[in-house]
Amino acid sequence: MESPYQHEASDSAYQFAKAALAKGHEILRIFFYQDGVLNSTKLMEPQSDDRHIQKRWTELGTENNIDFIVCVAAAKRRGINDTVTAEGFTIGGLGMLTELAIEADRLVEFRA
Amino acid sequence: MESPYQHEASDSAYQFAKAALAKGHEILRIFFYQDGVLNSTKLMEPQSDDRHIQKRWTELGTENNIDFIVCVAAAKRRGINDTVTAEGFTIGGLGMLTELAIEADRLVEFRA
Amino acid sequence: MSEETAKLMVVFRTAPYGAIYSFEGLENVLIMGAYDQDVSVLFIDDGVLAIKKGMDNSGTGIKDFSPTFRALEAYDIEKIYIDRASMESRGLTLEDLVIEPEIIEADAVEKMMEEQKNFFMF
Amino acid sequence: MSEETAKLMVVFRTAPYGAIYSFEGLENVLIMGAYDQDVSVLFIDDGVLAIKKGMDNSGTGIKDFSPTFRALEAYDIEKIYIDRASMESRGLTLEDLVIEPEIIEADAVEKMMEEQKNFFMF
Amino acid sequence: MLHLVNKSPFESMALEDCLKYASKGSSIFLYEDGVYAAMPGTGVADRMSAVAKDYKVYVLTEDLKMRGVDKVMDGITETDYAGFVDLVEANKTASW
Amino acid sequence: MLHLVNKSPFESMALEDCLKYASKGSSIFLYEDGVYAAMPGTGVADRMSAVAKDYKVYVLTEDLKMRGVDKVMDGITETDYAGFVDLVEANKTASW
Repeated sequence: MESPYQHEASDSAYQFAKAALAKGHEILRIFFYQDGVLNSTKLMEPQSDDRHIQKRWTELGTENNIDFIVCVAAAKRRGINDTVTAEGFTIGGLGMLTELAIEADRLVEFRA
Repeated sequence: MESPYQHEASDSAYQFAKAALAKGHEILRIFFYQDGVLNSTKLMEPQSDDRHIQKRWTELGTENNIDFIVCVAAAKRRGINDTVTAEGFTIGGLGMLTELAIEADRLVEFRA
Repeated sequence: MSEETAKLMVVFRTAPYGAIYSFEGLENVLIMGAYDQDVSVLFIDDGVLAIKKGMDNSGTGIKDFSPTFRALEAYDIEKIYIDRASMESRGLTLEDLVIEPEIIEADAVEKMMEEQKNFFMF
Repeated sequence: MSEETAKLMVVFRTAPYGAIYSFEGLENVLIMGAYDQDVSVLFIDDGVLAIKKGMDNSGTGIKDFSPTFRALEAYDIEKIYIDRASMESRGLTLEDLVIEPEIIEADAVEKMMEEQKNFFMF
Repeated sequence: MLHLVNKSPFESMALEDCLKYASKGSSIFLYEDGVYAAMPGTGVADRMSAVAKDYKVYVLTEDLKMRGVDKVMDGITETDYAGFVDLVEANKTASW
Repeated sequence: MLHLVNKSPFESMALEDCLKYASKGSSIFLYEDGVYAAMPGTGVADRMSAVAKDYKVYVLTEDLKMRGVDKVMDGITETDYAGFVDLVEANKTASW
């Protein structure tokens, strides 16, 4: 997934996740990689009349028990570490994406 | 300018700036906006065999007295504030880009 | 206009919302307006889609910035242009737009760029 | 291969260096290799450019990751394919590449995707 | 198979690339800037009419509305996020 | 006028968009993924031969090398970063 605000991918993924949950589907995990790792930073301060992408994820995750994994290799390159990740986000290895691919019935990529 | 690592724009801008300085040109200012604000984070930890984009800028700026401005509106959306910006980078308003456009003889944009 | 004002231009050439470029371009125009310069705005290619009427963000939650284009006049930004072919190939006419730019032909674009002190593309 | 392995695939479809996609795609392939799954790799569109021979990063300082593709065999990743038309329209032949993928035609691509448990595009 | 296309047809080859590989009868889902391909009267409308004969073409309602596109071409089906979820449930997806 | 193009000609319309506005005799500078447009023998080579007749086309040496492209088409001039700086000094630039 891509950078929040810069690209619409974060918005599309969020709306898709909400719609899937509303239909009773279970979301195993959302994996943030490439610039998508920036979704996790609690330092984000968008304008007051704009959506707050990180908080929106944290709320969705808390209410629905979704695992948010931030790819460690991608995160390190972009200055994201556990001092800035918000509640609900865990930094994890790329292997967790492989595990997801092995386990999940369906997997959708939201690309830039 | 665009996100470091994700796009080549940061690399192109850096190599261009180095070449311009080598030819004796003066660089007034480099303005980082959109995902380009991520060039400024000192939390960046690329793999040990890869270039360190933030440190490379800081060195170039220190040696050549270049003003690096990080656009405040873009920075806030992306979780960049003065607790994470590295030495040599100053957070400033978009007005400084207008000032640059008014003053500079030449202006080049490195886009994604 | 005094001799000290610089000719500056912002060119919109990407579609809105898929990427943030046109929104940040608009922020840029508004700031330029505050500096009392000779500012032009030009819409070409997918940039013409940024000023389409009828945007409704109720299903996406993304900030709809199209109304802000209507505020450009309040900032004394009146030199607003649109490339005819870009508009037509996207099935649009002036009636479809939130503002009424002056229509220009493609061969005027480079000349307009050359006339500026500096310009930005978004 | 045991019944518990999943068929997984990574598709490279973007050019290297301009954007990081193909590099992160390669990192992904290598990780998959470590999980002992039935991994395929497919190069289509601009993705074929990622395995061009002769890359030299002395002028850019960007990490040259093309040699790592040669290591795929060491990770037991042997199902490597390339789309003929994508290769030809970029003026390339197998001799121009750092590895030797099996050439397939465009109509085999979707079928290959369907056969996977899951796949990623980079 | 479900092919997701999110790029403007005026600026990107993503949709045409996808069509090189998608077999007839497969589903194409237009979202984000990809929705402009479904707008009537554009420079790609003739091409899209032909595409809509060979493929099932869907377009995301929420992204159309966001962009002020209030009509879609004949042969293209509007679908909201709930419908998008159903399509993903029923198909493997490729993101172009 | 100097037009900078950094997108792959196989995936993006950036170069073609730029050519709609650039007057004959203007300079086109290919860098990053834009350099692939200068590679001989590709699907866009005929088009680029025609373009090189009407415009001054330059391509960045360092980005060619990074991508393993060791030959460029006739009529296109290889230029390093130092030459890129000279071109920018001599022209206003537009980034596509």
